[in-house]
Amino acid sequence: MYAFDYQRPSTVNEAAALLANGSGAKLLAGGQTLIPTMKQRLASPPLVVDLRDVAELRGIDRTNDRLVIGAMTTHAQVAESAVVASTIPGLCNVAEGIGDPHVRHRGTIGGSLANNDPAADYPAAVLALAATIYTNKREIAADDFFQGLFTTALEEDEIITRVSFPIPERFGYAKFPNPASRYAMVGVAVAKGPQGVRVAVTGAGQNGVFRATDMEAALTNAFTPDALKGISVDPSLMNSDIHGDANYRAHLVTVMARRAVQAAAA
Amino acid sequence: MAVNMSGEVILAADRERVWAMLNDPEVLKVCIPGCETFELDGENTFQAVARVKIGPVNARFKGKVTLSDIDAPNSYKISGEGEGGIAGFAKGGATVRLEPAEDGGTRLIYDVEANVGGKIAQLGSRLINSVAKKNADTFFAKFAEAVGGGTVVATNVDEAGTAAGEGS
Amino acid sequence: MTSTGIGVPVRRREDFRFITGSGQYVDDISRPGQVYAYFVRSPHAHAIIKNIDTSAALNAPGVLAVFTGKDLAADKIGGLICGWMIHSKDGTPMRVGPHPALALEKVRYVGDHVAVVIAETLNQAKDAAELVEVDYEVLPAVVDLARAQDPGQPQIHAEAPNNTVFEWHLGDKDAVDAAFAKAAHVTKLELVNNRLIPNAMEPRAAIGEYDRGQDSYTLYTTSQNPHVARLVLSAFIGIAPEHKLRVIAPDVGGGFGSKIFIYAEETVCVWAARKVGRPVKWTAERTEAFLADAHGRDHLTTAELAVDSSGKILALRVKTKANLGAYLSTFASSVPTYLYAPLLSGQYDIPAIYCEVDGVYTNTAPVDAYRGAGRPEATFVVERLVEVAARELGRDPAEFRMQNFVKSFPHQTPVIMTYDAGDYAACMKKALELADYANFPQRKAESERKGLLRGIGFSAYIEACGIAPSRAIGALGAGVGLWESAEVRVNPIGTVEVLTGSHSHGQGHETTFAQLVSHRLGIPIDQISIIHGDTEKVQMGMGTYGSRSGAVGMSAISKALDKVVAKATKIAARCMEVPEDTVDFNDGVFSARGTNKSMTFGEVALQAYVAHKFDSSEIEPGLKESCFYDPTNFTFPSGVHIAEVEIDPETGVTRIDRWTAVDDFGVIINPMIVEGQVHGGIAQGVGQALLERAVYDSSGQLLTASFMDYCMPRADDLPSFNVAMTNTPCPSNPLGIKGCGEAGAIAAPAALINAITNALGHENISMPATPQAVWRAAQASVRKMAAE
Amino acid sequence: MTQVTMIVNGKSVTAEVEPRTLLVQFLREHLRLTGTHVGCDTSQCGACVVHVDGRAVKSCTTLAVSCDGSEVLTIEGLAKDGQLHPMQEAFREYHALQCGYCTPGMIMAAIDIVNRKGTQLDEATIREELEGNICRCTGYHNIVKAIAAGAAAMGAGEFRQAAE
Repeated sequence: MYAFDYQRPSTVNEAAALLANGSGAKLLAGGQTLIPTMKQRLASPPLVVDLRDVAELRGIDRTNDRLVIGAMTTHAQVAESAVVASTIPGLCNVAEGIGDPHVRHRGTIGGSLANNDPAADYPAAVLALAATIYTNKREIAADDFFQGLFTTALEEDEIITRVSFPIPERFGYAKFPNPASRYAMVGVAVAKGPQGVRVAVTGAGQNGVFRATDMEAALTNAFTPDALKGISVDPSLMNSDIHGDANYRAHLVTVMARRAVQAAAA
Repeated sequence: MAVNMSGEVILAADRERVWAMLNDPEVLKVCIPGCETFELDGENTFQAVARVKIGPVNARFKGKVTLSDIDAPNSYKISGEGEGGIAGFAKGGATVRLEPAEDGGTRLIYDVEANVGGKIAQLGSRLINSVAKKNADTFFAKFAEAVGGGTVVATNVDEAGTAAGEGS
Repeated sequence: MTSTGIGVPVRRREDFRFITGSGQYVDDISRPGQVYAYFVRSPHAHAIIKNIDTSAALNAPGVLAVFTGKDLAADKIGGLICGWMIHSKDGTPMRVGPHPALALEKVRYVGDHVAVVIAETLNQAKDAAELVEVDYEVLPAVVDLARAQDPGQPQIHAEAPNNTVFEWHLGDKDAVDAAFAKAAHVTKLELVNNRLIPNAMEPRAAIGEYDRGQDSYTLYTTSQNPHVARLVLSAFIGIAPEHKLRVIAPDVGGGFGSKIFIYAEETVCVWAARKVGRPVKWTAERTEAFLADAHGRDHLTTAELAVDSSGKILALRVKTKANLGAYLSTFASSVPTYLYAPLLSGQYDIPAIYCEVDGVYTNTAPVDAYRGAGRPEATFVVERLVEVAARELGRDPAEFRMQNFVKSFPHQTPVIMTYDAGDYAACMKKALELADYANFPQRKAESERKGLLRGIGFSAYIEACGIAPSRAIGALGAGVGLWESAEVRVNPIGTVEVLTGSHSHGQGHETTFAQLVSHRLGIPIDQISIIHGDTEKVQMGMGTYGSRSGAVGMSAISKALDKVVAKATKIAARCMEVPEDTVDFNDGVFSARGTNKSMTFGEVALQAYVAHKFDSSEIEPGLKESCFYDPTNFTFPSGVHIAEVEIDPETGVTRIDRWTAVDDFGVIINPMIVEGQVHGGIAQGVGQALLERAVYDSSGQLLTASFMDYCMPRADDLPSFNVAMTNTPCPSNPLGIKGCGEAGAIAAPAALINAITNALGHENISMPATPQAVWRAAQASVRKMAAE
Repeated sequence: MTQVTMIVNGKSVTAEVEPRTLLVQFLREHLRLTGTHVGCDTSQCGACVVHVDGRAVKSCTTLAVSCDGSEVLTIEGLAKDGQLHPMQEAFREYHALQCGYCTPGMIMAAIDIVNRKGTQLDEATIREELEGNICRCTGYHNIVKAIAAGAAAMGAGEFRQAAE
């Protein structure tokens, strides 16, 4: 690692101030991606702003018809949360499938969303559930938030504070993990709720998480695995690497979508 | 890791104008993703610095860009190689052909062969195809904007060539 | 027999320090004043080094020195060596290019060592390493093994035209051709033995230290064979004469072959310690381990089996290209030759075998021994061929194997080996029973009802371990002897220290070797200590690899114990004033037959040292004996593994449902430890068959350089294993022991691929059988089934 | 340099460290607690697992300064008064280690599984929960058995010195 300065503010405003003026500072929100990258010397922020003491970024609450999760909530906390289990149980499964137990004890939902790794699990869930991402400046709809490979609507000094999920009738997630890294080679989240049926796919696309609109239409007609028969995504838009080529990924998207619907129905 | 890509863009400008812009360092600087400097260094060679940001990865590549096989205003080859320090290196080339298109526009056809090595290949192979495509799309979107409009017709990434140990 | 003797599952004595975090691995050691080395490595697979500018790095904070290959050459430090000479068919010696510890004119693989930076802290060394400017002229790389020998390919070493190190063969070509000419059936397969990266969990590490007052060096290193390291560093590389170089291999976190070899990093650390006058420490990062540890396997093979109309195997013909990487590692040349082709007879009576092997340079990391070393490759060839032949002939694979098993011993194969003992059918029958083979069809039908494909596959392997005798292997080109040494020191109060040349890095020698001593001397195990891994304590040894420590290392201890008991018996007789031939030694007590006189082992030990009761001109005082034991033959463990898998044709995911292993390791010292060795070996074999592969791209970049892309077997990839034994003692060593360390890795890949191909209904799948590969293959099966 | 104070194995320690110091470096190099190992650079192998505030984390992917004010438990802190922790005992009894390198991380992970999932663990749960720990020696067979037995022994309460 290169040397850097370290700050641990206790409020969002303090943190935002440290990010201002193009300082090149990086937020540490669990650090399960940032720290390995810095160890490889592939990132060299002059300042690391650790959000662990910012109390206002924590907590899981149900308010009216929404589930609200603070940005610094760890994957383990989501997975184990009785509130989540009683509102969007499938979201517990998403969190439980991220990384491994030790990673889940540090990694956070805010960190995952801000990073928007094209193989991360949360982006698919957040997009399918039509969640709203709240920042220190504004609220951003999931459809606007994810802007392709590692790209989000966040500005340099913008900090995710919480994520608000409308509570769906049904939600399911099915993941085909990369056998080595256990990131999603294909992950499909399916939700049926106030916003209709939404299907979001991670791991597979060339440009990060995306919605599978043909599948949404089919599932709107009938929310059953069989409704997806014969519907596939365009392989030319899928990623390919040494673990799986575009055709295989495209095939898996349909298989995982069917399994996600099954999980949602269960 | 080798990446092969090809694609087509229809541009809303005539061939001469497109050709001129393809040879304008200022235009290229604006269009190359992350490009910080792009300066003439000799006949048809340029010194360039580009910052590559892929998620948490943030690396700076310094290198040289050369134009060759110049057949104005029809085609050239643009090649470059950059050193990214600890991150590794990238090198590659693109042949670019221009053909007249309908309505006075120009069809730009390109073929890219690129290679990346060092840490980015060792640790980031899952992302290389996607990043290459994204960069190509970004470049041509900006280029189209610079020439006054256009549409990307196709960007195709060929399956990367892996040798030893390959199998699927 | 004591409760800690032979055959008892004694709990391991080394465990206490490991479960309490008190182990001492090399990286856990800090020497006073130590500084840190960091290596500048080539990012290119093949390039000329035009210039190296170290000036900026030298001026960086904390930097003590920056060295390049020229500095080593100026000090007359020699290159790394390959210790096994192979001759080609035409009688010419193998063609070997130089292997400098730090590259001189050229780099030849990504990760090749270009320079070393030594600084006060590791971060300072890394910072400065970024300032070393290397001007490369990049050359085209040779990566594809299949084409590396083609005319017109880039030349990696001037010494090896067409990148060919050797074109070796073994067996009788004419006899094989004749047998094929009259065969009723020929089975032919094209096989890929995938390239693996060993990945012991402890990365390699070294601390070099120089004592100016004594003019002597100490090297702490992650080695499976510290004495061999010392020998090579002294006699060939020229660091210092052996009496001025101490090599210590403390706790070592797994080896699997990869820590046999003498690498650039430890060579540079120990040499640089004198140059900078401080201890120099280096610890590999995992990505460095991926790049620069010796890899394993990597064969392309065409294999054919000739069978007569009764199902009797007539002959085997094999042609293999073996990737040796960019330089020849320490034992690289022996692995695809003498550790491979002599195993091609498997458990079968095959009258004629002919094998050709080309050893090939490529611009990839050096390839050398990895758990099994040549024997997994051979077993994969034989067991895939036999399985497919049985299927093609419509025969039950188990029954076809049993028809062709070697049934009488000793058995001379056409490829060097004389099998000494075994009962292959007994193993097979036991395995069939444990695997509940009879009810497989019901289980298959049950899987099919769930939309899943089920398959079962066999692997009846043989291995040759305890590689020996030294004279014979010398005739085959080995540069060393493969005996082992032991010294048994009995202390005056009867406690025992055993010094062994074997090295334990997970095998549990501190327990099993002590069990042997406890058994023989009748003393409790806590009165025995096993000392290894330090050239200043143990005089000489050959180390641990090739499943040799039981058969060879313990035999040496056994022979030394014979001498101890013989001398102690003499002393006891003098003390008890009885004739020597009336003294018996049982359970730690010397007793004089026909009298009530007896002495404990401890009492006799004390008498040996006080020397009051015998004539020291007749019997020397003291009780210490040693032995250099050279085996008279290899040992031939064998066994049958049966894998049963269930495949989801929708995703291509293979789940291992059952694993049955029945192995014959001869006499077993500690069944708990032996079973553990089998488990670990199977896991590595499963890794090879399902998960692991090193992938280089066409320009020689390693794309699997971390655990993110190189798939290590994890707990949820594996089932629990059903492990059982049969025991036919090995007649060629005093303990009847065979080796057990590699068996699982040797047997598993063929069993698993045979199971998967059985499930799929066709043979077109290679290793690793990734979900994508299996899915593609399953699609073909599903289409075929639909058509039928 | 930044000051960091934490309780490690029950003892309070304070040190000045560079912010880039990883928790594992702090433990191994500053405190000489070398039982916690480093086996990879990418947060996969789990040789470095310790408990921070009662939760298993990868100490190679955690900054020491981020643990300011935390309680850290390492393999060296498990045995109390010369009495091995039941999970340590189980690893020895079931031959769940060979080279020993992954063992400290494996034991710390195992105790964390029990803390989260209880003392009655089936094989499938244990295998799944070991996703973040790689062992190259044992094939996991005996590790799985040891964890099941160690968990049961923790449940039996005889040694219920809570891990934390």
